[in-house]
Amino acid sequence: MSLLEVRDLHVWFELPNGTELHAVQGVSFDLDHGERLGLVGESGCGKTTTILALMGLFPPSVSVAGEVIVNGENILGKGESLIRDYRWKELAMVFQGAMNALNPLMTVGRQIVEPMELHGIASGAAARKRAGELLEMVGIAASGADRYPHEFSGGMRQRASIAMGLACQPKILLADEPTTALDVMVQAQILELLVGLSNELGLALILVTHDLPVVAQVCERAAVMYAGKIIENGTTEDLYHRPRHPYTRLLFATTPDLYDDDDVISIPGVPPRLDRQIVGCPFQPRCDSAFERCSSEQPALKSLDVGHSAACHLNDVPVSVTAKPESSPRNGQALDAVDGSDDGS
Amino acid sequence: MRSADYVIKRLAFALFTIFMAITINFFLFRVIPGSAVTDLARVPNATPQLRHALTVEFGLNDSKLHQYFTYLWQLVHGNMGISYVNQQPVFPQLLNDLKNTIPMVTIGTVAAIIIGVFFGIVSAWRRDSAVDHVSTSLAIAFYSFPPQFLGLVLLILFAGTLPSSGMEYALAGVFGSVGFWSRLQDIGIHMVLPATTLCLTLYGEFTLIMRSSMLETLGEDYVLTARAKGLRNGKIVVRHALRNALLPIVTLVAMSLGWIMGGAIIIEFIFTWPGIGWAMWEAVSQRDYPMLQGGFLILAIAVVGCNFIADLAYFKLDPRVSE
Amino acid sequence: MNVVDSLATSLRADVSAPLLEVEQLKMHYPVARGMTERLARRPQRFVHAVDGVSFSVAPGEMLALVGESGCGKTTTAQAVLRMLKPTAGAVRFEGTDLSTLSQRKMRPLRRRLQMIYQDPYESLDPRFRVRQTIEEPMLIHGIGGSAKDRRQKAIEALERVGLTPAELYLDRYPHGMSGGQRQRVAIAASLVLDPVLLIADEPVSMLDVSVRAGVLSLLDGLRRQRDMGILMITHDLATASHFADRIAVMYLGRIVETGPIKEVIRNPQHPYTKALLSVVPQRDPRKMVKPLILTGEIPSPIDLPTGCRFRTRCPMAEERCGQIDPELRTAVAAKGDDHAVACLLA
Amino acid sequence: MSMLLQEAAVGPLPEVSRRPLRTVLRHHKSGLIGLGIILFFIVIALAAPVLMPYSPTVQSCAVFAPPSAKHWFGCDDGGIDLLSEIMLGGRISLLIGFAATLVSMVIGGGVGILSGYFGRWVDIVLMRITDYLLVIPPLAFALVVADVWGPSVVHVIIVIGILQWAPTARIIRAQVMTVKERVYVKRVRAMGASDTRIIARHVLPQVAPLLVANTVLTVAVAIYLETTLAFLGLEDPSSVTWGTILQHAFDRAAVSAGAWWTIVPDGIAISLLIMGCFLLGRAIEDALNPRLRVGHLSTRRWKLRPLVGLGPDAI
Repeated sequence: MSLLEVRDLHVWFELPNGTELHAVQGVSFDLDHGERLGLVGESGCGKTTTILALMGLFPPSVSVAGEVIVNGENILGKGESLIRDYRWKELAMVFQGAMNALNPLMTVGRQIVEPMELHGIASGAAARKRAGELLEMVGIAASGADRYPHEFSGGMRQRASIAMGLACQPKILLADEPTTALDVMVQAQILELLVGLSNELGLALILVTHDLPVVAQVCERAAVMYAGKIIENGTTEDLYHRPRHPYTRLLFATTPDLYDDDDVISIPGVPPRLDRQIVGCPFQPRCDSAFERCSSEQPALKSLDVGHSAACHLNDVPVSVTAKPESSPRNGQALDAVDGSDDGS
Repeated sequence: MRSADYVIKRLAFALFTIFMAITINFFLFRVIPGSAVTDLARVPNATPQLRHALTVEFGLNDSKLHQYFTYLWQLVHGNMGISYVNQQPVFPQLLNDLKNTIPMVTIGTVAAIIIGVFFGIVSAWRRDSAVDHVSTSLAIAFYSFPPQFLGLVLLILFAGTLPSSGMEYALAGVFGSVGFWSRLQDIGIHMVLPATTLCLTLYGEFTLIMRSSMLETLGEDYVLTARAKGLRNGKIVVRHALRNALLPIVTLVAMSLGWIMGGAIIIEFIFTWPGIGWAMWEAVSQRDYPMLQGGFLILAIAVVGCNFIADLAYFKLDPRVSE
Repeated sequence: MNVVDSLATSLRADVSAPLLEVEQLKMHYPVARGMTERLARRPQRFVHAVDGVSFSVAPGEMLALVGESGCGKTTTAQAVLRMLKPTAGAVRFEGTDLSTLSQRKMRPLRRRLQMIYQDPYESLDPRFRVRQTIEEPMLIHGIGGSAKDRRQKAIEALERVGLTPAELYLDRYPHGMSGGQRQRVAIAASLVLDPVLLIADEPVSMLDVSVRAGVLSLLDGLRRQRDMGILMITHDLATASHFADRIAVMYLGRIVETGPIKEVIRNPQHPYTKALLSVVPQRDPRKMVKPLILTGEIPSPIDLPTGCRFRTRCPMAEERCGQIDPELRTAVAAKGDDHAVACLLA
Repeated sequence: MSMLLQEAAVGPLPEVSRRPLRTVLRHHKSGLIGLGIILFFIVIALAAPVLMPYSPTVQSCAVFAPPSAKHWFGCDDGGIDLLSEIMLGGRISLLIGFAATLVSMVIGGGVGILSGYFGRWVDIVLMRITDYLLVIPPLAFALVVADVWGPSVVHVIIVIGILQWAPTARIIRAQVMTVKERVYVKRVRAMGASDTRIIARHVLPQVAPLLVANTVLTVAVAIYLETTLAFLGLEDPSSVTWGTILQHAFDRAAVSAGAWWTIVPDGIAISLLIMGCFLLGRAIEDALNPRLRVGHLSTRRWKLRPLVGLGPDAI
């Protein structure tokens, strides 16, 4: 049995105008002990909502369906009151903007001690001692516990956030764009820290990011999300060398590589709006390999190899059309007009 | 280091403001054409002897600049002149009045803050519920009532049940001395209506500000972090949101002190409370300019002093201030 | 056309002169002292934001200015644009030294010197229609002729940046547009002034990955077609390596290594460049390089380390690095004269 | 503000509307109510000479006659119809309120823009003055000035106008300072636009809605100050305003006579107008500052929805 099983998760946001936005549309995945999973996609694809859903962290105007199974129990099943006991104890989180994620009026130490006392891990002097140890584990002197968040640099705040995440020895750490606002060197420091902690403590990690190369270097497995759905799920190696969905292949081709002179391309158009019904494959209008079936029938996520699944009709066609990224069909120049002319609404 | 800077800065500002108040006071009364002190003909109660005494003491025949420095010099020595009405020095009279004003205003304001903050939190927490709607509507209504209206309504409502004027039962002390506790009780009963009026006119604004400040705080990411940690709503509000949300209230109270004092003037006027507001109104109606001038100055100093205290409180509450 | 303008044009005729020449540029800010510090007679301290930077950009060339935040790259751009007055050094644009020019004399030159900002959600006035945004620069400089001519120019500019058909965009407000489209509008608004130098400050870092390449290729195409110089500020070495001709790596207010981009990336000489390159994540999970992660944080630009300013984080630092402040010179292992490095050990 | 939740929910925040007033009235019911109240009083004040049922100067009923079918709001100590008096009194109260607000908006808006845009010594000088005005007790100051100058409508307008610009200047200054730092302003400056152009085309339109909101809120304060000064006897005693009506009632023993109708309708008129201004002003502010829309905490919980009929093909 996996450590974490997500089964057919749906999230709807109620919009002010009375309609609904179907932000997460039936997401399922598993996570094993000590495994590092990347959740990748463009902004608005539902990746942040998905991991907030794992902890039940919704604003009031949300409805949710599906199961999030931790230790064999569906923690979503009984709503806020049950899920509260799991928070930070089983799953902890590192947020995107570390500045805003820490209370400006509380010392860093107190914020680390707080969940320990709440969940009965440690209290008083023992908890404070452990907070100091955790800070040292992430590379901050224990005396940093007495300081306020605004006295820390961005990188140190993110380290403190990670220390706070480890306070209750969770089995799973969710990291939402943990390095987005940081410099390359600090980003490397934080990623190294996360990988090191995951190896040492056997911590399972879900890394949410739009940065494919980061996932390729940090995670063994990744799920690519598009328009609220996982469209491909597999090892990072499979995703790069044997992509089975055109979006994955194109997404890799949009990021330049230091030592690879391949043309970088842009994907024309914009993702579909999630407050409307989508007919056919949601990626079809932007896809370079779409055919008739794609505009009428929505492809389901199908298992193709061991640990590799994708949602694309091309995989039903005998000859595999999905190729390596070097045969990118259009160069950037030609795409300008297409990207530009799409009006996004 | 930095904190010393902050305190020095605020103190300098307070002193500068008091200096400005003194200066404006001087100009208002002596330099503007037709202004009061130099034009004693407008003053009904100024006897020739008084006129002469003032002329000597404040050098009213000297140049304006000289007068200004004489005025400053006299102020330093606690001399604000002599009342035209009762020929007594102004300063001790005003201090005595201030002594009566402070308890009434403090009780009314503190009660308003406590009630306002409480309903503000409840409103924000139960946002869009019936409780929120009732509390917000009441707050807007009370915010809109001018104190004179509210005071008069209370006067009519409680005519006969609660004393409507003065600070003590008129005959208290006439038939032998009164014990401390019974005197306190007497003053307390007299204070009910004025303090309640002040409290009711103030609490609405505190509620509204607290509500929006709380709502804003509840939208911060650290509240989401607190939720992710597994904290219950009550604890999130008390531990994480409250202190952050209270910061604007400190500023607000400091900023509205001037208004609170203004409200106090009217309330003292309505309920004949023998405080500084009442004294100022009396001075206005009797053209007792030294009294008016002194009253304004003392009010200004009191407000500036309270502002300085609020600055220090803010500094205590927010570790980021000294940055 | 006034004197300065014509002077600039005449100087431009000299083909050998680079478009932009920055020489020993310094930007130092006084650190605000508190009252107590002033009373205690603490010496006035300075932030050495930019501390002796020299580089040049030729027509049609793209120079990437690379470094972490706080290294002074944005301050350098601000000084080149003359939004800040340099403490010392010269900024020669088409031969005119901008660093001593008054804001008034600077104004006509601003036509030829345009900037593209990082955040297209912030850089367009939300109240302006696309047409107004593009016509505004012409109104500022009193060019573009009649309203009809301006409209025609706006249409041409939109088409040049790939927003076709332009009529679809003219009357729209930025809020209905995607990040990529907004950035294109900002570029179009710069192009109507026919600039010869474009400063692009992280032009794609706020955009979705899927449209980044489009905007970058647009800039790349513009400089090739119109012989425009581009100074691109970025922290993304991979992007720089794809689009720029030359690179200048900055650390704590100094350029530590500069040269042709491929040369610097394949054959880095400065330990800082090496470290920066090693932490760029690669797409291929099989190509795991052991990242050379520098520990600690960048020292404060107020109290600079003695000697080489990188030595506090340098894995190779020796004793003499604390004494000698290395000059930028041709690297020993370099494959050409134009590959310079500021390191005693290279 | 929480970036996280914004993004999770509906993508980037909607931009502030270009027609705030229209948006306000469409989305904030309270703003519409506020505008209604203000318009109601303006119409009554303008049409008072036609609408007044009795003369406000000639006795038309018994002294302290209670409200009746003929005299809806009863009569005062001089036997004058109170409804007529209140209608007439609104004219001067509104005139003073709006005129004083105009004075304070011009000063406050100007000071705020200059101070915020140019900074440096302009800012230091202007802000010291502003700070001073913020700290001194306004009513006490008004008392002193009105007394020294003598009672007159124009004096009251000037006093209130001068007292009320400081908060506006502060708010506008803060807003201008953020607008000045906005990238699109920096961008046009780098393009060579002049300060005048930047202020006129980019800064002013951006702060205008806030200035409007502030104006509306200041009207409330001005009306409050006017009625208070009149109540304290610092206005021309012969003029009829909402403040003097209350003052007469208080002076002439209406309270001990139990003549509540001399106080309540007039007081409610003052309160309603202040409330109307407050509602409209606050609605505009809310529309400008949509931060209050998401909260991480609420008693309304997220809902669980059954997955019936939602197969893998569901939308």
